[in-house]
Formats: sequence, C-alpha cells, structure tokens
Amino acid sequence: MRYDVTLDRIDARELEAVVLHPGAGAICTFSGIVRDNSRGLAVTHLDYEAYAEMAVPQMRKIGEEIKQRWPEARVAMAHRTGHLEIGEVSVVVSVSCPHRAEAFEACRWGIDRLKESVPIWKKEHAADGTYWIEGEEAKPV
Amino acid sequence: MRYDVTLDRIDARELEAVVLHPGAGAICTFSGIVRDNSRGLAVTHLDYEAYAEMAVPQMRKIGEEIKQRWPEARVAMAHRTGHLEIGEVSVVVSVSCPHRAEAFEACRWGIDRLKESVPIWKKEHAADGTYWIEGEEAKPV
Amino acid sequence: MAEAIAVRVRFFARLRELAGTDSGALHVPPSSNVEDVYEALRRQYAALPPVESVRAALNQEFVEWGAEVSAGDEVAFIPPVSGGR
Amino acid sequence: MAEAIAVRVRFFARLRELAGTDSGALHVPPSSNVEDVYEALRRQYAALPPVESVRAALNQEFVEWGAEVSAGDEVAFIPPVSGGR
Repeated sequence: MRYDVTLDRIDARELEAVVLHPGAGAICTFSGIVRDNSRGLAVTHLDYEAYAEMAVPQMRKIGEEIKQRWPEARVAMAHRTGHLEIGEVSVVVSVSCPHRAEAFEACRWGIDRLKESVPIWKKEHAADGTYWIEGEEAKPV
Repeated sequence: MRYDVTLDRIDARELEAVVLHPGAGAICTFSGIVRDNSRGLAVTHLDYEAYAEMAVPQMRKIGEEIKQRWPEARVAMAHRTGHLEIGEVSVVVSVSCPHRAEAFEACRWGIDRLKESVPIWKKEHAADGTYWIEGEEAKPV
Repeated sequence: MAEAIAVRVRFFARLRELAGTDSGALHVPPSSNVEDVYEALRRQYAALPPVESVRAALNQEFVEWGAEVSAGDEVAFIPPVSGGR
Repeated sequence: MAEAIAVRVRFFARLRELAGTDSGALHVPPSSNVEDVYEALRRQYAALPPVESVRAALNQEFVEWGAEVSAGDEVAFIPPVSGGR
C-alpha cells in the first residue's frame, strides 16, 4: 500500500510495483491527465492544491475500504500538486487482484471515492480566465 | 493505435504514450500478470504461443470496435509470447478517453474481447504437470 | 463563564484566497461547535461564503457542523473537492 | 472431375502438439469447405480431436466450418483461446 501527495511527476510503474505480488493476476491502473479543454473552453494549465495532512489519511481510508470490499486487492494511489501542463498526470490509482473483474471494479471505485473525498482542489487556467473547480461548478478567481 | 505480439518484455508506459493526446483526460491500463497459482495448484511458469499473423489483425479489429463504441477512445494493446515467469506481464491494454467512465469501460471491453478472440494460447507449468489452457479447461500435455 | 479555548483554523483553495490567509488562531467559548468557529471567522473575514457551500474537517476528518471543538483542535474549511469525470 | 486445389494448413498450441507439426500442405477437391479439410487432416493425423472442440480460421479470419476454401488459402485450426479471468 502506498499513498502519496507529491509535487513530483508520478511514475505509474512505481505504483504498479507496489501492488504487484505473486498472487496478482491483474493490475488495473487509472491515470488522470490534464486535458486541453474543459466546459467547452481551451485550458492552458492547472494548479492543484492539497490539504496534504488530511489527503493522505483520506487516501489510506479509501485503500482500507477497498480491502474490505475486495480482500485480495492491493492498492497504491498518488496525487500530484502544484503547476501541471496539458498531458501531465495528476493522479494515479493502481489496484492488483487475482482476477481482472475485481481489479477493474476496485480501481474504478478507488478513483471515484478519491475524487469525492480527498481534499485536493483544481485551479483551471482557461481561455477566458481562471477558475476554482468545485464539484460540478467552476468559480472565477 | 498500436497492436503488438512480442517476445520482449512489455512496457505499459510505452502503450500509454501511444494513447496519450491533449484531449485525453483519463487513461485506463490493464496488465495481465503471471500468477503463482491456478485452479488451486502452484504454477512455476508459463509459455504463450500466438498465431501472430492473425493475432495482430484481431487486436486491430478490437481496437476498431472500441472506436465505434467509444469514438473518442485511443487504444494500444500488446501480448507477450514465449517463456514467462511469475510476476511478468503477459498482456497490456491501454485506452485513453476524455473522461474516466469510458476509459474504464473501453479498456475492460478490450481485454475481455482480446481474451475470447485473439489466437494466443497459454501452456501452464504447474505443480502436477503441464497443461494447455483452453477457455475454462486445462488439458494435460 | 469558563475560559475561551484556542483552535487553529485553516483555509484551502478558493476559501484561502477569499480569506486572504491559509491559517490562523481563534479563541472561542467552551462547547463551541465547528459552525460557531466558522461564523466567528466570517465576522473576521467578510469575504468567506455562507456555511452552505463549505465543508468542515476537524483534526483532518470530515465532520458535521455540530461537532464540538476542543482546545488545540485543527479546524479546516474546505470547498467542494474537484470531483470531475 | 476438376483438379484438386492446394491449401496451406496450420496447427497451433495443443493441436500443433497432437498433429506433431505446425503446418503442412494439403490437396482437396474443388468446393471443399473448412470441415472437409479438417476431416482429411484427421485421417492423416489420427490424434487430432473431433471438430467440436476446434475453431477454424481461413486466411487469418475466424470462419464457420461450412466456409469454402480456394487454392492458396491458409486454413488454421485453433483450440479455444486461453480466456481466463
């Protein structure tokens, strides 16, 4: 298990190495990437801000919830903060399981929970200004 | 798009680089790994054999089916052949999409189709002998 | 009346920018809850939005607004997280 | 009677081991289908299993057993693929 909030580039292979073990037949790895558009507008770059002392324990809690639902799963998660350019990886969730159905389900569940409960915020620098993204809303700075 | 059958180690990050583009917000990457057990028996290693001239076109066909169902998806797949040890990656399917729901669905669909329609066979070297795995059946050599 | 208790407050993201600071100390009466803390802060930082659009965390755990604070607690005010698809 | 046509046959995985070879050439009557090819091969390679547990591919495409072969075709006999969970 590994849970990181980091200013550094995330290496998905490192997370996969954490979840790999001889009983793992399947690894599902989700990477969130900075897209060049949002709400129909061009995006130039993003800034992510985290409440790191809370974000890491929240990630750990999600990992424990996954272990309760999929006892054979192993989980690693990392979220990057700071300035990110288009095409850069903002978040990675990697899950190993004996078989692929659970690996997909647990990974999907992990990123969904992370997006709703881990205190990390996105400031979007778009063609028409800068916005804090709060759930489905974009609030101008 | 990239479709490989190869004797070499598969680098999932290379496949992800193929599907990455500025409109991709999500990449889902599935890796199949050689497990240390199967049907309750210890496994020591595997051999994979492919009908490569057919396997690559079949993968391409799956990629095209994915593009029909998820028009914004980009897809890369690779399957390794030959001798594989426990913990080694046998197959990788990587899919990018604007959003994560489709990335998960398209990737899952891709590996499911690959497992049922791409002519690649697994010979399992287990504690009690050697078997060809044919669908759900294991046939002794 | 019992002595006031000191809590540490933290702001993040848009709330941090609206408050103009990322943290501070605040004294509140004993038995205050998280909402009391936030309302005291709104008097100090007028740009903070109403409680409806904010979540609170007490010592790094999400809590309801009625959660009571103790001396030395860290109370964080958190906009909705980015979510996204 | 018209001349026999030549097809190339290929075996994979367990079928390759049962046949003892990975490929061969075969002459069959015109208008033969893939099943005719396989039955001719079973007379040559007695260990090959019945048609029920085999799939056929014609020129690298899965086909039904009734698919007709032409001169120069590649006919492959394929055990169920590994599938797996």
